[in-house]
Amino acid sequence: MHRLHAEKMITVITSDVLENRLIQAVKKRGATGYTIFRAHGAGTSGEQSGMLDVDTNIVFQVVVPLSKVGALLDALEELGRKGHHLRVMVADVGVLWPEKFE
Amino acid sequence: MHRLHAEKMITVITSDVLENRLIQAVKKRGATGYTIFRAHGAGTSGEQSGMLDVDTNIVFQVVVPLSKVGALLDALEELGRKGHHLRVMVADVGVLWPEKFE
Amino acid sequence: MHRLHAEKMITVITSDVLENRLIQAVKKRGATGYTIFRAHGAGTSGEQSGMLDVDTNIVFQVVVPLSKVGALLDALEELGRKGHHLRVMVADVGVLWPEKFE
Amino acid sequence: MLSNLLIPAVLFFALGFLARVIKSDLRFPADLAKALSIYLLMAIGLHGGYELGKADLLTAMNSVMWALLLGFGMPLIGYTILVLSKKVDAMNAAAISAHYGSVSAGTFLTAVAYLDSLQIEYDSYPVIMLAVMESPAIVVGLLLAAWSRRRLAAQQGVSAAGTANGDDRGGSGQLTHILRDAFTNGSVVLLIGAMVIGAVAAPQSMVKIKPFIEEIFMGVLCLFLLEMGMEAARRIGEFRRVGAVLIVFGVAMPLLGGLIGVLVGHWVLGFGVGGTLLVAVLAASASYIAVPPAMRLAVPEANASLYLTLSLGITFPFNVVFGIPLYHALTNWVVGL
Amino acid sequence: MLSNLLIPAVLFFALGFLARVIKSDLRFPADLAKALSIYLLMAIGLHGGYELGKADLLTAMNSVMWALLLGFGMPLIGYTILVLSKKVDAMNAAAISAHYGSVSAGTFLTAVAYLDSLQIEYDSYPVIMLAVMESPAIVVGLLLAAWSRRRLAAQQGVSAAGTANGDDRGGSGQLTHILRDAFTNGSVVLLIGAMVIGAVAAPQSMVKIKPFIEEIFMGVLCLFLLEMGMEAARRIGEFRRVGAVLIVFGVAMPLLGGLIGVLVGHWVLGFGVGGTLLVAVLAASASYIAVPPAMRLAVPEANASLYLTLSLGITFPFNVVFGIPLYHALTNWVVGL
Amino acid sequence: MLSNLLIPAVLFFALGFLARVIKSDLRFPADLAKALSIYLLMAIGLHGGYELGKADLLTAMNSVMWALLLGFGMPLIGYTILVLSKKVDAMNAAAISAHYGSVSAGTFLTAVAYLDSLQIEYDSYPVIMLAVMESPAIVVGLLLAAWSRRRLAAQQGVSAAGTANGDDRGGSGQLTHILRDAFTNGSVVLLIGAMVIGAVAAPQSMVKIKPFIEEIFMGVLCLFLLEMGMEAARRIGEFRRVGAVLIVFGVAMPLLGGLIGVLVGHWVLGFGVGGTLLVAVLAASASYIAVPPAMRLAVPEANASLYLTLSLGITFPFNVVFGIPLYHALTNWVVGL
Ligand SMILES: Nc1ncnc2c1ncn2[C@@H]1O[C@H](COP(=O)(O)O)[C@@H](O)[C@H]1O
Ligand SMILES: Nc1ncnc2c1ncn2[C@@H]1O[C@H](COP(=O)(O)O)[C@@H](O)[C@H]1O
Ligand SMILES: Nc1ncnc2c1ncn2[C@@H]1O[C@H](COP(=O)(O)O)[C@@H](O)[C@H]1O
Ligand code: NA
Ligand code: NA
Ligand code: NA
Repeated sequence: MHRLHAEKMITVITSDVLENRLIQAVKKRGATGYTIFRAHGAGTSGEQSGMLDVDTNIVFQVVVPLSKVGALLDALEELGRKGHHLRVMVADVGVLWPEKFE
Repeated sequence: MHRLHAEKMITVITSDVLENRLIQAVKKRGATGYTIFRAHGAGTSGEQSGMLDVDTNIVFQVVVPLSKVGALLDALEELGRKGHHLRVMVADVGVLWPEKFE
Repeated sequence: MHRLHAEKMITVITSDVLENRLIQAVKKRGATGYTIFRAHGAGTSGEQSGMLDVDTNIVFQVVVPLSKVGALLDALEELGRKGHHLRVMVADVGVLWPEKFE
Repeated sequence: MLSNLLIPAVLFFALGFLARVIKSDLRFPADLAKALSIYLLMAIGLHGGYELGKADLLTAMNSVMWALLLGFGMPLIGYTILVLSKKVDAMNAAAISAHYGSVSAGTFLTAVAYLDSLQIEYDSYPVIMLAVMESPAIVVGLLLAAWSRRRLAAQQGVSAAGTANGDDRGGSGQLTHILRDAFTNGSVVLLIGAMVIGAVAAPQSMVKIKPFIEEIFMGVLCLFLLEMGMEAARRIGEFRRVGAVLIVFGVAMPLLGGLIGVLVGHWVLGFGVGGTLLVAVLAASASYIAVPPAMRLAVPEANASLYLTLSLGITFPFNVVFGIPLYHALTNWVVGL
Repeated sequence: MLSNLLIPAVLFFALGFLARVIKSDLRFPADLAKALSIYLLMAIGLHGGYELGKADLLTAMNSVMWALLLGFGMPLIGYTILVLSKKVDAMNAAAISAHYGSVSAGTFLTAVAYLDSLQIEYDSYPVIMLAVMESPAIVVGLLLAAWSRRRLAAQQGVSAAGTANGDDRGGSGQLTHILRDAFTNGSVVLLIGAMVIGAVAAPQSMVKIKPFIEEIFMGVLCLFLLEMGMEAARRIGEFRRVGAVLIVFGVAMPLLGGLIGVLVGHWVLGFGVGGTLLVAVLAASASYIAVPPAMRLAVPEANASLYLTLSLGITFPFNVVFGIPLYHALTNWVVGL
Repeated sequence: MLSNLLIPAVLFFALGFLARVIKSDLRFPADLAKALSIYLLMAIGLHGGYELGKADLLTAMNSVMWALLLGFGMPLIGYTILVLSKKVDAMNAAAISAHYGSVSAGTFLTAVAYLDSLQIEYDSYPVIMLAVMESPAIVVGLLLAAWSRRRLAAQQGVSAAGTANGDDRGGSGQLTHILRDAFTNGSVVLLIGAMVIGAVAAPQSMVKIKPFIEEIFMGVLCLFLLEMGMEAARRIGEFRRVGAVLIVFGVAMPLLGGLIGVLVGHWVLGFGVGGTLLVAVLAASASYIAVPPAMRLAVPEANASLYLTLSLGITFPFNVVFGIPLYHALTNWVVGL
């Protein structure tokens, strides 16, 4: 797949109320965009049924070049240190039109 | 990314009516949590428009350490053997705070 | 994981209005199915709040064997060339029951 | 039939159907149809319960008994026909026939709108029958499936214990589980719960809730049928997967049900034209809300595409457009005998 | 204008706008706005169709004809202005101007609420015009885009055949496709379908549906405008991407449309003050429901951000807050001539 | 208490609770509950604002002042009790107690339905108090949290500046931020906005919107409480995480609030039985819509599971089923003194 360019996809699963914080965080670190969808689930902090705003999870995804991953993870670790519940996963993806993600 | 720890993300795409079965299955095999969102789509069993409960797909995701993948896949294969329609995909992810997923 | 078979998962993030085009495109290239869910987000073309049809993103996912990836990417590049805004990501997945994805 | 086609509810169903046929991009948000159906169940339940508070207990119990009989009987008839037809295996026969023992609230409400538009009065008992008929068919379907599964396994010389009911369910507690699942089904709980509330709530407090369940009811039904018209058209497009014999079944079964319903409604329960037509519709209609998820979960061996296409793509539109006026004509004839 | 600002519909629009401006976390679930807009289209359609059943055929056909003329004409005017302004390329000019030939149901309904609050009567014909005006502008927009695309390609010496209409669409069937897409547009189908149902349904069956389309109508409109206020504020924030010339266009175009609408409404169609104001609003308003998806799909070369900001962020709030009382004043003046 | 249990709103709450207990698969689409709560806030606001337009300014201002006092005072009482109990740390105490200074619109509306069903009149002032009481408790909660955070940090010898309020918020502007967040909270904006609209809108234009906010109100409330019953049952299941002492707090705190509310309502504000009961409910109820997201965002150190279980799983059902008739009895007794 010579036309695919290697990038990293960072996925954050957390509460809906953190949406704006995450948007600010990735904008500040130079991501070209982000994608969000709502989810329900359960984890160490109990069930998130998705029925009330406070009870809804978001899956927040951002694709960035490797060079920007470190700063983003720093920001996410900082949120975690303050007590917010976040799950953070990083995966390898190959993207078409890498210039869109720079 | 020395701070990222390798885990596996198992994604199951199936009918909404199996949600509770899947939750029971992953809880029993020691996953720390799971994330679910609704989807529509089509496959060998036709179109799932998402309009009726029976017609709605879920995407069910669970992140586990490699050591738990085998048992989970066994459970999913068992469901498939009974006739349920499942699509199962496993991907590599690097996670922050791996202790959250043990 | 000897029972997992390597395939590719293609994820397209784009506007809701392209849903039918994408379905036609993957059907024509022999995918056995696809999965779609709605999302909101932002990118170079501004914020997609998800409130109006024109303002809603879809995440479109299709899992195919490596042999079909090329033709699919061609189709997606063709859409991009016409001016449509698409983000295309390809990832490695291992699937159970690979015959379902042939 | 012409007067049927002048009812907004039927016309909106046709509009939805047409929208799919002409490939319009008209589309409902995914949760809207689900929300509308919750509203409809709640409103039918409250309304029915309120009427029942004023009803004759003996007739009510008689109706409930016959509703149970219809709910248990129709799937047995359907199963026999399907197995004899040799077009589907036993598991599919069980799953499909369960749908015909249950009822379609959408069809029932369209019949109510039909009666309203012709200004024909109707008894309130069929609403209880509607609530009662959701569950028995699920039970019968699951029992037929369990029985077929055991027979199949016996033929193949293996044990069927727990084949489809998962890790947690041994053979022993299975009947309990089947009954539990059938009676804790979401639509059943909502419908029967609302009915009880309608029956026991203080009358002066019901006054406040009445506009919600009465004034906007017909409009919500129209919206719901608009969406269901789209779903029916989507499903009818898959009729090739189903085959001619099954399509005949999808029309013959409601006709048979309608006939049985007319006889039960008029001769056994002694209802007038309106009530009899509604019983006919109960017997003739097939579930597409409560039964399919139950079958998908507990009879995974059956092909969901078959029962959904039959129930939603064939029987539902047939009943809404042709069935209701037909059963009406039949009722008039039987009542006039 | 003050009396305009005392109408709940306008006030809710302002509230939504304000909520975004003060960065409130007030947020609608994503499907709610879509559901509300389905309800509004259904209700307008039924209401309009019902009125039409009682209307004068000749006036109705005359209104339809002038609606078509406005729908075809306004985009041509808009396109010419935009191309002459040299601020956007031909593809963007085509996509933007299509929005101004179509209409905004939200603005129309706010005008109706405005008339109601002033207890001014209005003719029922503008509702048909509303339904009719959704599609022509889409057609003109797509034709202008196809024409511009061909011209651009000719300049660059390549063939434009099929450039934007995908794998499956050759040059030959393209006009058919454009027409089909324009008339199977979801909102068009729902609006015209509901109108036909309202016109043909048996009157006694319409009685049952009336509370749904009348009593809760204004409240639903308020909720819808609350959400649209938030969307407008979100879009207006992107005005920098749009530039001053386009912003002027987003205000001048409705003013021009309002003027034309007043002339057509009063002089040509002979409506009273109410009906004339509504025609002015039809001509002045820009679509943000039906046209944008059509343009995004078929004119991908255009920048969606431009037309959405103009239609939703500039013209819509302008019309709701300033336009309606302005066109009212203009109407009073013209009627008084 | 029996008459309380014959109100549809309470019965639907019980039905939802029961549905979860019997493990029914009854489920609302995720956005429905959010949409219903938007409707309820809008309707209460409009209704309250409309009534206020006709109210006595002095009594209104007096009510507002006491609403503020209750909103600021209840969390301080709760915080003190919790800290003294030593069962939770200071951050959790701050977050939990904030919920008790705010109010639950669902409980308030159930009390209104209760009064309606007993045909007891009530003053309109408590609706303003409801609107006013959303924010102060958030402010107090955030201040208590900031203060506790600083104390904890001092104990541990580190600086707490900005610990929980993110990149963008230094220590200096923090109070402004807290106030801003509390008053731009979505429910606060919607409720107060609708109230202002109800007060200023032209009366003849309010007529059109009234059926929407009055006729279907009770039905929507029932649907909402059905869903909240399911949520309460889900939460009560987690009571083991909470521990006996906190459960006692979840019952004692509303009892205390109810008592204070009765005294304020009758002795201070001079309301009749209806109005006094409503003030009691305001003081007794705990927020589960506005406060939890604010705490989750700004007090991440606190355990969301604790405050949600207390507010939604303990205090809410207690108030709806036992609290309201209890506060009513208390009111009767105090009024009779
Ligand atoms: N870097 C990114 N990571 C994840 N999603 C993105 C990214 N950039 C854009 N998107 C998504 O792709 C959509 C279209 O992007 P664009 O074409 O750049 O406007 C956006 O609305 C986002 O949902
Ligand atoms: N092992 C897991 N796999 C996938 N998602 C998870 C997992 N654990 C937690 N989550 C998601 O992350 C959210 C927060 O988790 P927690 O902070 O542990 O409560 C949960 O509500 C789930 O949606
Ligand atoms: N090749 C595929 N790629 C992505 N999703 C798929 C694919 N095939 C099937 N699916 C999803 O899996 C569901 C069940 O598939 P099936 O069991 O084949 O009907 C479908 O409704 C789709 O949502
Ligand atoms: Na039946
Ligand atoms: Na226009
Ligand atoms: Na309180």
